[in-house]
Amino acid sequence: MEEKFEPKIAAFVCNWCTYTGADLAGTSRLKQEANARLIRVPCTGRIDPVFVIKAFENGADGVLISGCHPGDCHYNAGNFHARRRWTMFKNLLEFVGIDSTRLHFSWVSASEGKKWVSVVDGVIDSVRAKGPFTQFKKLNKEHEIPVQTGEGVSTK
Amino acid sequence: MEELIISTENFKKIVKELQEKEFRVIGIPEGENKYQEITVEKELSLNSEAAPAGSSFKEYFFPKSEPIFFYKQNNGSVDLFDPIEDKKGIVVIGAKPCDASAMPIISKVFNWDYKDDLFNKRYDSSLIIGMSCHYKDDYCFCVSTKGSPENTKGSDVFLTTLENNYFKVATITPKGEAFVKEYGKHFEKDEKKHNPVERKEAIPEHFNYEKVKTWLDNNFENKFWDTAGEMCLGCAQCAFVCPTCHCFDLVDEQCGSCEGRRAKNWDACQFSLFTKHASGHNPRDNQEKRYRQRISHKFKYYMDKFDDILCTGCGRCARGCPVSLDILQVVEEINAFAEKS
Amino acid sequence: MNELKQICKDVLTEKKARLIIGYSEDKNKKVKPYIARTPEDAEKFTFNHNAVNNLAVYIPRFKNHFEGKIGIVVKGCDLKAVTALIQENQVKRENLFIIGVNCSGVVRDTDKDFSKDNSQIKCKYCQMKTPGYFDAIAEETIEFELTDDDQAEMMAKIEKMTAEERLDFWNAEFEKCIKCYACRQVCPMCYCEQCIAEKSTPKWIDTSATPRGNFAWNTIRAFHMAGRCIGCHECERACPMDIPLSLLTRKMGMVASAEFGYRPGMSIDEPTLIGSYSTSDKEDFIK
Amino acid sequence: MNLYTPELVEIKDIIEETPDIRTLKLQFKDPERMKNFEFKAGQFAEYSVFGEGECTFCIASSPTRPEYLECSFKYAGKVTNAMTKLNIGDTMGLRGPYGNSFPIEQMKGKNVVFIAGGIGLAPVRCIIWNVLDLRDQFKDITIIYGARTVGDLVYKNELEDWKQMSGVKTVVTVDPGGETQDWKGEVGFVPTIVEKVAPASKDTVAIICGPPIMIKYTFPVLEKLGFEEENVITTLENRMKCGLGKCGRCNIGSVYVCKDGPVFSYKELKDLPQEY
Repeated sequence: MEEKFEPKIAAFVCNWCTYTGADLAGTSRLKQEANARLIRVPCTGRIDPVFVIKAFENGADGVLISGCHPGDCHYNAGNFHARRRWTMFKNLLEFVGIDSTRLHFSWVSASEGKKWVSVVDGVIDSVRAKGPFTQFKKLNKEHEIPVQTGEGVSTK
Repeated sequence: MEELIISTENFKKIVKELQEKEFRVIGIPEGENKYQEITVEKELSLNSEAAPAGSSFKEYFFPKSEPIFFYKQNNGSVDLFDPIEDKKGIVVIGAKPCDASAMPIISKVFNWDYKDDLFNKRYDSSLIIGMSCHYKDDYCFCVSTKGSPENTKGSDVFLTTLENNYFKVATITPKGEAFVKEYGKHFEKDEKKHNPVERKEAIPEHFNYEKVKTWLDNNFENKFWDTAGEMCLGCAQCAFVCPTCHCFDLVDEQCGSCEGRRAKNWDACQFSLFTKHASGHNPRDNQEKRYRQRISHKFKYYMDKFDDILCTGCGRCARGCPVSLDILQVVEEINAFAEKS
Repeated sequence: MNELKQICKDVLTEKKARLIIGYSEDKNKKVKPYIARTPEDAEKFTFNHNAVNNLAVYIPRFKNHFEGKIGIVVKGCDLKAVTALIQENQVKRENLFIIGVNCSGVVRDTDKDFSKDNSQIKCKYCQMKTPGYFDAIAEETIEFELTDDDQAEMMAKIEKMTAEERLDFWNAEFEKCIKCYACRQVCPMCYCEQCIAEKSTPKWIDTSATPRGNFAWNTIRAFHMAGRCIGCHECERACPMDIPLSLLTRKMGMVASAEFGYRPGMSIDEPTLIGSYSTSDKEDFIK
Repeated sequence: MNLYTPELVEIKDIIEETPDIRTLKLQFKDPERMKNFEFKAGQFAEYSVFGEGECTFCIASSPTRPEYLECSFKYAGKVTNAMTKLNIGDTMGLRGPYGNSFPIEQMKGKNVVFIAGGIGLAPVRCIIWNVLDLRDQFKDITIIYGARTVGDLVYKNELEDWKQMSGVKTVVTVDPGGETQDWKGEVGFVPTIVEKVAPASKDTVAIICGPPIMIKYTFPVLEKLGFEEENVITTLENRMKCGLGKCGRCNIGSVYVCKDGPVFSYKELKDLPQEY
C-alpha cells in the first residue's frame, strides 16, 4: 500500500489556555491524530513570525497558532497584540505564497478540550489535502548532505 | 603566430562546442548588463562599448555562499561529508579588462602560504577571454590602478575590437594558445586587414597610486578620516560587486537537529560586526574607521603584503552606492593631500 | 536653491543646530547626502529632482541629546519617516530642526534626467508636496506630469497567481539576493543596533545567501515593516540585484490601511500600529 | 577535505576552573595524527562545535607534553556557550596550529618574567610549562598572576605546583575586594604587584597577557623597571575566522594577526596603527 502522507504540523500554543485545553483533551481520552507537535510558549504575544518560518524550514507541512480567547489572556493584552501581528503576517505570507491552508490560527480556552481536538483534526485534514510542502522543502537543497551517487547529486 | 581574427558568429559556434564539452560559458547576453551563464535562449553579445556589468564575475570562482563540509551527528561522534565538486570548467567570454585583471590579484591572497583549494579548483581549470573596452564615464579610473582599457592581465586570450564586429585574437597564456589551437577552425587569417575600432575618449590619469600609498603610510590618525566615510551606511554592496574584494565568513548552519553544513560566505569590512569580539570590544566601532579600513586595504595594505593594488578602477562601487560615496573622489582628495605635502 | 542655503547658513551661525544633514552635489552632478557643521559648509547645500535619498536614515546615528539639536532637510515623504521615528520614540521633536523643502518630484533612475517616465511612483500619490510641519521652508513647487504606476499592475498580477505560483515567483526573485543588506542599511525605519539577522544564539535567519536564508531574510524584513514603512522606495533603489522589494512593503502598507485604517508617519502622537491594539480588531481568519 | 575542514578530536577530560572558565583535554581521534601533531608554544587553533561554529584559542598545553592538547575558554559567545554543553567523550573539531609562537630560542639563557591576568594565564601557561620542562636552559623565573577574585583564579593546583618549585618565584594576587578570609596571597591589581615585585630587567624577557586594561597599565611599569620594548612580548586577541591569512578579518594595518602574530613584541605593537 503506497505509504500514506502523514503531515507534520507545528502547533505554537499558549501555556495558560490552549496547552491546558490540549491537556484536558488528553485526560478525557478524546481520540485525536498525533501529527501536531506542540510547542508551548508563555503567550501568543510571544510568538514571533520568524518561528513560523523556522518551522517550515525544519520540515513542517503546516503551522497552527492557538491561544486564549480575547479577554482571557493571562497577561491581559498578549493575544490582542498577537491578533494584530497575525493579521499583518498572514497577509504577507499569503502574498509570498504560503496560504491559509497551511497556516491556521485559533482561540482554544482551557476548558475547550473538544474544540482543540476538532481544530487540530481540521488543520491536519486541510494540510493532508494540500499534500507535503515540497515546494518549501526545496529551499533546503543547499543545506542537505549530498548523497555521493555515481551520476550526480541526489539528496536524501 | 600569424595574426588571427574571429567574427562574433563564429564565437557563438565555439560557445556551443564548449557547452557540449561540459564547460560553463559565462558572458553578458544580449541587452543585459550582468555576467551570467550563456544558455540557448540567452545569446552571447560581445559589445566593447557596453558599461561594466552591475557586478563582477568573481562569484563563479568565489561564490557568494559555498559549502565547506556537511556534518551528521551519530550518537556522540560526527561524520563529515565533502561537498559535491562542480566538475564543469568555467570559460568567461568578453570579460572587461577591469574584471579580468582582478583575478590574478585575488589569486595572490588565496595562494600565499596556505592554498585555498576551493578557489583554485575553479580558477586553475578556467579560461578567461578578455576584450578591449571602449567605454568611459566619470567613475572609470582603470588607468590609475596600473591598468588600461587594453590591459591583458588576467586574460588567457585577448580580443581587440575590429570593425564590422570582427575581433583580433591575441593569445596571452599557454592555456590561451591551447584553446586557440583546439578551436582553430573558427579563426581566420586577417586578409582584408580590418582596422581596429578607435576609442572615442581616453581615460585620464586621476591619481598617482604611489603618492596615495605614501600618504596612507603615515596618515592613519589624520582627521580626513572623520568625514571621508561619514555618510557611508555600512551596507556591503560596494564589497560584493567589487571584483577584488575577497573577505569571507565561515558560519555553521543546521538543517534539522543533527545535520548541517559549514559555509564560506561573502563578508565585508563595512559591516558593523565584522571585527566585533565575543567580549563586546570592537576595534572598528564606527563607520568612519571601517571606511578607512576599506580605502587603506585597497591602496596600502595589499601593496605592502602582495605588491598589488586591490582595485582595478572599474568604478562599480561608486555607481551602485546608495549614498553615492565615490571612491575615486576620496582617493583624488588623498592624492591632492599627498601632492601638497 | 540659494534660499535653502541661506536658511541653513542662518541656522548654523545662530547655533540653532550643531549640524545639518542635507544634500550636496559632487562634480559628477550626483546629488548625495552631506553634513554641514559650519556656515561655509552650508554653501554646498543643494536641492533638485535628483535628491532621492531619505535623510531620516541618519537621525539615529547623529542624534545626541546632550550636544543639542540636529538639523535635517526633508521632503514631504522624508518627513513621514521622521514622524515615524518620533512616534517610535527614537528621537524627540525638540531635538530636531526640520528644514522642509517644497518638493516637485524626484527621479527614479539617478543617471537620467527627471521626466514623466523617470519619476518615483510615490510622487504619483504625494499629497505632501509641502511637508506637514517644519521649522523653516525653502523652494517652490513646480507642477509636473507623473509616471503611470507600473507597480500597481505588477501587484495585481501577483494577487491573481495561485499560492504555488507566488512562492515560485518570489523564490526566483529572492534567489538573486546577495545579502549585502543595502535594503536594511538604507531604510530609516531599520535602526536596530543588532538586527534579528545578526542574532546568532539561536540562529533565526541564515547569513548565507542560499534560497532558505534569502526567503527568511526578505520575508521577515518585509514583516518588520508592517505598519511602519512610509513608502520611500529607498530599499528597492538601493538593491544592487534589482529585486522588487517595495512590492512587499507596499503590500504591508495596503494591509495596514485596509484592515486597520492606519498610515504610518502621519502624526507625531498617534500610537504605532503594532505597538498598540484595539479590542475590536477584526478576527475573521481565527477559528 | 579542504583547508577549512577541521580534524575530529575527542574530549578526554573537562576541568571546571571557575564558574565561567573551563579547560578541555582533547585528543585526536586518529592516534597517528596525535603522534605527528607538532606545534610551538603560543600558536593557536580553531576549535569547532559542529552546528555552532568555530572559535579561536591558543593551545594551552605545552609542546613538551604531546599526549593531550588542552584549551581553556571563557563562556562569552555562541560557540563557547555550546562548548559548555559538551561532555567527556563528545566530538569536536580542531584546525591548526596557526600563527607564530613565543621566541623561546632568544629566551634561552635569560631570566623570564610571566605576567598574566584572568583567562590571560591560558596562552602564557603553555610557554610556562615549556620553559619549566627545560628548566636548566633558563636563569631565574618569576610568575605574576592576578584575577578579579579568588574564585576566578585559573589552574589553581598548578599555581600551587609552581609555588613549591625551587628557582621559580610565583606571586598570585587578586584585585582589591576579591580576597577571602583565608587568602594568603597578594591583594592588588597586577600592575601594582609587578611594581612591588620589581623583577630585574637586565637580560630578562617579559611575557604578558591579559585584559587590554591590564596590559595598558603594565607596559609603563615595565618601562620604568628598565625593560626594553623588544623584550616585552604579548599575544594579541583579535577576531579571527579562517586563522590562515585569507578571510581579511584580523588585520591591524598591513599585519594579519593570524599570520604575523598572535605573538608580538611591545616594540612591534607600537609601530602598528592603534586599532586593536
